[in-house]
Amino acid sequence: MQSAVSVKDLKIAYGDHTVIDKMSIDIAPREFLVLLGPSGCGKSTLLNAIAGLQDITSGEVWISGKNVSWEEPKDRGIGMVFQSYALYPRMSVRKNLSFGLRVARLPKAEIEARVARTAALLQLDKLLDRRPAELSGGQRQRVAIGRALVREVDVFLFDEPLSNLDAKLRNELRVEIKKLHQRLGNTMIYVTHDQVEALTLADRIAIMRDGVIQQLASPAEIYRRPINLFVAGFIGAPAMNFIEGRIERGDGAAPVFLGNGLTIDLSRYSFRAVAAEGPATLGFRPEHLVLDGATSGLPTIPGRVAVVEPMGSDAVVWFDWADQSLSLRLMGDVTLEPGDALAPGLDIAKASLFGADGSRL
Amino acid sequence: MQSAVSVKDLKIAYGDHTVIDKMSIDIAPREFLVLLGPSGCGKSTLLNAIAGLQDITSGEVWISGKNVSWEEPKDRGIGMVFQSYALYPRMSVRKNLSFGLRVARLPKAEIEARVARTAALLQLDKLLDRRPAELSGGQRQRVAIGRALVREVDVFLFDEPLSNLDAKLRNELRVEIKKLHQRLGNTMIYVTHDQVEALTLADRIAIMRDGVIQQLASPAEIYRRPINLFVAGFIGAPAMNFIEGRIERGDGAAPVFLGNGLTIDLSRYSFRAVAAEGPATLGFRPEHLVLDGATSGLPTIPGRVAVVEPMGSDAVVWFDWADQSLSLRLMGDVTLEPGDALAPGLDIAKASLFGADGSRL
Amino acid sequence: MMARPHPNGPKPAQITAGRIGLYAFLVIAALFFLLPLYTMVVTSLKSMDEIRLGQIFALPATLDFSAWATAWSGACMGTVCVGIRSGFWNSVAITLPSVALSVFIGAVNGYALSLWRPRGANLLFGLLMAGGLIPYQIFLYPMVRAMANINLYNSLAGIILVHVIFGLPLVTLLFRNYFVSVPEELCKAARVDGAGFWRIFFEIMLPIAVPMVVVVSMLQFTGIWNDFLLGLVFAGRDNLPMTVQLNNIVNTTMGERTYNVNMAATILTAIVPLTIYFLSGRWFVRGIAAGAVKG
Amino acid sequence: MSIKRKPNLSATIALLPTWFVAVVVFIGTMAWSIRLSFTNSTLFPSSTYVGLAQYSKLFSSAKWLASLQNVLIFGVLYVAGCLLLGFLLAAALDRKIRFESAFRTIFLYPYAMSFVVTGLIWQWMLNPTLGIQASVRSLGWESFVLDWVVNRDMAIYALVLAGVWQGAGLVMVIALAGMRGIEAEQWKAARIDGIPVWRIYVSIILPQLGPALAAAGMLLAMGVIKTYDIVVAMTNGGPGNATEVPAKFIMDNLFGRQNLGLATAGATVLVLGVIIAVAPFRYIMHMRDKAKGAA
Amino acid sequence: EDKPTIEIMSSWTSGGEAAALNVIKTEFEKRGGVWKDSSIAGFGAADAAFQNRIVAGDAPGAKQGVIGLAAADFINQGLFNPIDDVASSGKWADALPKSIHDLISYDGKVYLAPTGAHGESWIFYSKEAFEKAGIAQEPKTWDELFADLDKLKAAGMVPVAWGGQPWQQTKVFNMILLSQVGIDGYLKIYVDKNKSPASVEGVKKTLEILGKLRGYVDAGAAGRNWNDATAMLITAKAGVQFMGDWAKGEFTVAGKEPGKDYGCMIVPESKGMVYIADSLWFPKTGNAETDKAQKLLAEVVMDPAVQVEFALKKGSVPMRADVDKSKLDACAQKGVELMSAGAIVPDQAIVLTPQQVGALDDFVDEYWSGGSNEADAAAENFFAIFE
Ligand SMILES: Nc1ncnc2c1ncn2[C@@H]1O[C@H](COP(=O)(O)OP(=O)(O)OP(=O)(O)O)[C@@H](O)[C@H]1O
Ligand SMILES: Nc1ncnc2c1ncn2[C@@H]1O[C@H](COP(=O)(O)OP(=O)(O)OP(=O)(O)O)[C@@H](O)[C@H]1O
Ligand SMILES: [Mg+2]
Ligand SMILES: [Mg+2]
Repeated sequence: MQSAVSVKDLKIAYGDHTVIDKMSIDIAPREFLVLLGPSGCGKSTLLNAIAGLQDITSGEVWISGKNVSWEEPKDRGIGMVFQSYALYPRMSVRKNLSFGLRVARLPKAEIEARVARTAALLQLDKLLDRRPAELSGGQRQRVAIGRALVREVDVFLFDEPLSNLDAKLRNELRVEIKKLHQRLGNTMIYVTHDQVEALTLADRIAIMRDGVIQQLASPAEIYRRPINLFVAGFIGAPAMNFIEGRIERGDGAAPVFLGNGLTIDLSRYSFRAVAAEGPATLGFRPEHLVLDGATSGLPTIPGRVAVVEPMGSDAVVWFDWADQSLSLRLMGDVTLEPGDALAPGLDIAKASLFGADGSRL
Repeated sequence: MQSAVSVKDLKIAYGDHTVIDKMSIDIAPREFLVLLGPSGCGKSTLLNAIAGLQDITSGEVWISGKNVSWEEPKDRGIGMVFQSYALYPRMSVRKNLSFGLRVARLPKAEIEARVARTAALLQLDKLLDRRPAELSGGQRQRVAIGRALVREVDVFLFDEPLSNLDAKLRNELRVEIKKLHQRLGNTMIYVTHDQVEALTLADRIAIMRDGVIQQLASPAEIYRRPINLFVAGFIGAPAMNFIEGRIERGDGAAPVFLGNGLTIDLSRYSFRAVAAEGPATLGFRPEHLVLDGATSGLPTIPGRVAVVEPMGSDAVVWFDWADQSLSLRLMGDVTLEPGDALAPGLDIAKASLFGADGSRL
Repeated sequence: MMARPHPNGPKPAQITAGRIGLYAFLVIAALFFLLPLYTMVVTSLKSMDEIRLGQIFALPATLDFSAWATAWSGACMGTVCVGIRSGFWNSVAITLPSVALSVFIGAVNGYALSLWRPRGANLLFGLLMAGGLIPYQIFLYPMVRAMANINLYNSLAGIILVHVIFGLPLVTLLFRNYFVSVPEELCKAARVDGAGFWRIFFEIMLPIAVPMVVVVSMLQFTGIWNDFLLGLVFAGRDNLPMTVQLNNIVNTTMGERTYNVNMAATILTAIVPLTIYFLSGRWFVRGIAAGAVKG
Repeated sequence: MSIKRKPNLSATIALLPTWFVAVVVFIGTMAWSIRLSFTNSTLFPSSTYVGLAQYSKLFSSAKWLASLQNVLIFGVLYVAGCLLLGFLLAAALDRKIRFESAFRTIFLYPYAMSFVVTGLIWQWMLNPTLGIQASVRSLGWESFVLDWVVNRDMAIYALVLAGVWQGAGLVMVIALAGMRGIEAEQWKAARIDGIPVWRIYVSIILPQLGPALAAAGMLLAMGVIKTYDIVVAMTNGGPGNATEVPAKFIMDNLFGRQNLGLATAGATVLVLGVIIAVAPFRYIMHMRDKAKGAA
Repeated sequence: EDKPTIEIMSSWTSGGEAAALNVIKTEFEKRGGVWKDSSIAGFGAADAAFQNRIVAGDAPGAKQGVIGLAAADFINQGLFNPIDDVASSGKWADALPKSIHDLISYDGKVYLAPTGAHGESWIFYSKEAFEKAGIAQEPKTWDELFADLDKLKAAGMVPVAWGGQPWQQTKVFNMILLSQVGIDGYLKIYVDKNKSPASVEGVKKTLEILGKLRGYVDAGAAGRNWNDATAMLITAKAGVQFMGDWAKGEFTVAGKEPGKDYGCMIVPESKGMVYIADSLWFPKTGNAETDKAQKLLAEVVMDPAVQVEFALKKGSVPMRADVDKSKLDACAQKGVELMSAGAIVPDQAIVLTPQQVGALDDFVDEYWSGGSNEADAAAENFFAIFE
């Protein structure tokens, strides 16, 4: 099948500082791709290059089967939503939505129909005559989305559209965007550095670091089987716990992980290749620890509670073990207090192991 | 015991627009009180009044057993951290930290010792000679906290200290603040509109709306037994599900809740008073729904999946039921797809019921 | 255009008509702005005979710097023929303290009005703005009397005071607009730290207002340096600024007009503010960008 | 019981000198002027009250009426012209231009020139027998006419031209700073929407520069009512009354014509005019500040 | 030191003026005085500075100003020192024409020291231009003049080098007026402010002539300085200029000689000459030293040698009737003749208050630049300036 968007051998450099190097991705029609990565890793740069807002150093950008590397942004069949909304401040919502169409000299009736449709879809009907300054953050963001939608194109680009909103609004709009995608079925490329957004929205997530894609896979895959230490640490809140140690195997016996006095049998861990001896990092998520480790028959990590963070439906317990602070997620009510001893058990089948070079074993 | 901070009959008005009306709170020494509420509800105003940065219209402010209503901020024994950091832009971190001490003409040695201690505590040692502009957001916030700490006072006031940071940093610094409080044992008053912060940090939360405290209680109490609809809706992510309906009781029989075709037996619900017939709202949190309602013997709410939001450790499923969108939280992997039918069961013992006036029944 | 090659990498640059038009506009505008300066310079280098021929834009046939020498040190004012040289230092002596003082007071005003808002702040600001709009010819007469009463008439201190007074509205306006955009929390933080009004001003606000100080200083400098009327009326015989002498050279009603000397004298008088703009225009622009002038 | 903390003493004290200036100098002299405008004062203040006689004389003076009309025309065109040209120049410079800083300096330098110099040089350039007209004619275009300073109908526009030459650079700097402050994402959004560049400047950027341009307009307007030097230097009010302005009228009557009563009457009318013109503006500013505070 | 020291405030800043002032200065210093110069170009600026110093109670020791009502207010307010003793010991009453002596006296006391007079009824013409236009003789009547102007025009020159500033225009008005109403008529109008039908008729005829002149000036006339106008004669671009005798200085600087390169004539049909007289004013300074210096200065100014020397430098006519006129040029000699014959009338600045002078300027300027030919109506309005 033809890709909706594809980037071939893309390289972008400012002077001799290469921001994106030899990148190639294919994005399928109707796919929701999230670009996730730390600040400065080149997410916006990539998105801008796709939109035609950024000069590329070499490589090609294809949209809907057409090489658009040299096209003007308006001719690429894309709509874009920006982090700062970038609404035209002195125009009413209606004008914001219709400005591009009026400049393109669409028939009046067509413009009105499109604006009405978009406004209805995004529940902006009642706001059409307000100015951006008279809108709340969430409303502004909806208008920004509307301005992209009204163009009725196949590909939408979102550059951290929610990061200026407060937590509550962010959660609400996230769901709305997801519904929108299900309804419209357009291709969407969505940049964020918020991993909750990435996990909840994406069909596939591309995790970037320094202009290079680390892992491109489904959210579940990325969460469960991170390809390397960077991805593992980047995804998950609270972050994955890491313990440094070594993998050793007796003669022919199952490999074990030794770290800081801890010995963990790795026979239930599914290695990607045959496990070699050597330094390794064991990573496991807070929910992979079971509070009553003793009864579970799992290897235990004894420690002392440092901080308890109740979050309503669940709670995160931070405990100290061997100079490290590890986290453990509990459902429901927690009776632990700072200072209490605990020895949670670790489910090694769900954990991840990384070799000396940081990649998954 | 003497209160660390207490506010008596406080009223603050701009002209004839009353922002805070007849407010009284007592905050115990070592307590971590979080003021939570939507934007514009008067949180900052209250904090500023306690700090002496805001003229009060009537009432009194007591700190450590002293009526400080007329004292200058510096004489109130408080330290304050601002949302925008408010670091002195032209001073190095060291000077930022020591400014207040120099103003107070403390001996040089003492100043140095305090700065060193604070810098060590907040891991600012290596940043001491930088200017604020040369720091990252998180570092700036740490300096702002340091500037309050270095005053070595009993009461700290935080005005949304984390809201300008990104999600990851916010999570990290939140834990640090919690640890700090545990270590220092000062009284802290912390303003936020992020409920995760409120839930995780607070000993008690005061939920404000339009200058009036709605509920002042422990995070667990507020999460589990919200006093009214506003509190119930404000706390929790995703928000509590609400169903409008009526309470009816047959003759002498146990009361039931009727809403949109749903009939729920309320005999396991612990009413605050005797349940009266009349309109009511049923509220329940996403985690109070059990996916396999049929087998659980609970009343079921049949619907169709609209959106699935996987979040790694858990997932939120949004499903449509009778024109409404309800949410349901699931642990671990979810195999549901949009469009699937489901009929989760509701654990009424954990739910909340609100009367016509919005207050808890 | 050639057959389109396979697009790859950056779009090839093209020179468009719009771009050419843009440069044409800029060049024409630059000519419009430069023409007067060019004329002045060229004229100052011509001899009077050549000027009488009336080709003001023509380059001088021979470079004749004598007009400059005359203007600087030889031109007569009445029976004294010392050029405008003597006024130069008077102008410096008047301008520097006036600028320093008015910028300082303006900064304090702007800071107090916007960040402390004492009682009547709005009224005061309104009065100042009204004062700023009133032509100061109106103030001359009573001011002269008042200055005489406090024994400052015809003195350096007197003219400086007058400049400071008449500079206040503009300077205060600019600083107030700037400080309004400074986060209030900065002031609050400093108050919690125990700093008072002045301490906050000197240690925190003044340092961040440096770009503004540059802008206001430049505006005030040109304004005061270029002033003629106030200097004439208040400075006194021993402190007359350069502009009064320029007027004496340029504005003679009876007698020959030596345009070359006039132009040389004019340029000489303007040269200090011009130099400042040419050298520190960058800072001026930066200061404006930092928020010197906004609504 | 009302608990108001004592207002900050230092802030009040710091503003005392300014209060003094505002009340004693600005209001005091105004009161003095208003009083004299009801007397028959000539060279010196007299205390013979003549009621509104000076005012009726004032408003039967063709010169005064012309001066009011002129200052209005000049003010509107000068401010509008500076804003327009300044905006255009800024927009041009905003387009990633080579030699930007050189252009910027060229456009800004006239602001360092005094109005006197500006007036002199432009009166020379626009003089038909000396300036541009003569030069163009000597090139062979015999029918070329550019005689604004001596043409009764055009003289006021000559003033405007000179004023715009002097002041447009300031607006350019302010507008450019504003344009640079517009977030890059708006440009991107507009490019995706396919908005032509000129349209972006007109429909998106211009409206956003409103406050900055208003502030620039305010700065220029402060100079308008005071307009004196440039008129004296350029046309001395002529031809006829074509460029007579109130400040000059007042100045002439104050000194040359020894007519204090008439001068102060004119001043009073002018101040009243200023207040009437400025009050709505101040009110809007005030309301906006209020709205800002509430937001 | 106890040398009599004095600060002189003047607006004489141009070459000739300054040289003339220097004559007084040199003699004053020779007689032991100390001279402090405060020259400010431009009447307006100098007047403003002077008045402000009076207001501030910091008057200069002397101020150059015209003889006339401008000084009256100061004297009435008691702000000036009389120099009666100098005048009587120097027998000024004998040396000066009576009209002048009257003008410098107030309430029987002499206050002003006259430096020199300027004739203001002059037409200067370029001989070269006249030749080119084929004009052989000086015109005797206005009609002849206009005929000559037509010739100049036809020859492609600017007929009248017009100085388009109000004060210059008013001077032209006055010289025409004198030619139309005669000496008595002129005095009736300006001194007696008499609005008789004859006066109105005279003004009307004056305005008609003035209006006619509009057709003979060039485009650049408005706002033109008189010396720029003179330059037009020097380069023979223009034919004639109406101006006071100070214009001679311009010709001299350009190396032109009277009678050879340019000519001077009293305006056609004029029986006399309008004059303006300069003087020194002596404000009270409360300083005895300065009072002494003022007296010394008054003596110096009226010294016959100084008077002549001054007149030569300034291009004016000496005030004293009893001086050696041989050194004066041809034009000045004509002026002195008229003066001694008493065929002179004062400039408006001498007989009108500054307010009225301003109103007259406005009136003439309004008529001139308004382009109106309604001489009848305008003549009616003329007398409003005396109100
Ligand atoms: N105009 C520029 N000149 C030089 N380097 C630039 C420029 N714009 C961006 N960069 C660099 O390119 C890199 C990628 O920037 P980009 O904006 O794409 O990051 P990002 O992933 O979007 O970050 P964020 O999450 O903070 O938005 C950064 O290192 C940045 O410093
Ligand atoms: N200077 C002022 N003049 C008038 N009203 C004001 C002023 N400052 C604040 N208010 C009003 O007081 C109310 C409370 O403001 P406050 O800043 O305390 O809210 P907040 O709860 O801190 O909000 P946020 O979460 O946005 O910081 C708001 O309605 C605001 O409009
Ligand atoms: Mg980005
Ligand atoms: Mg707040």
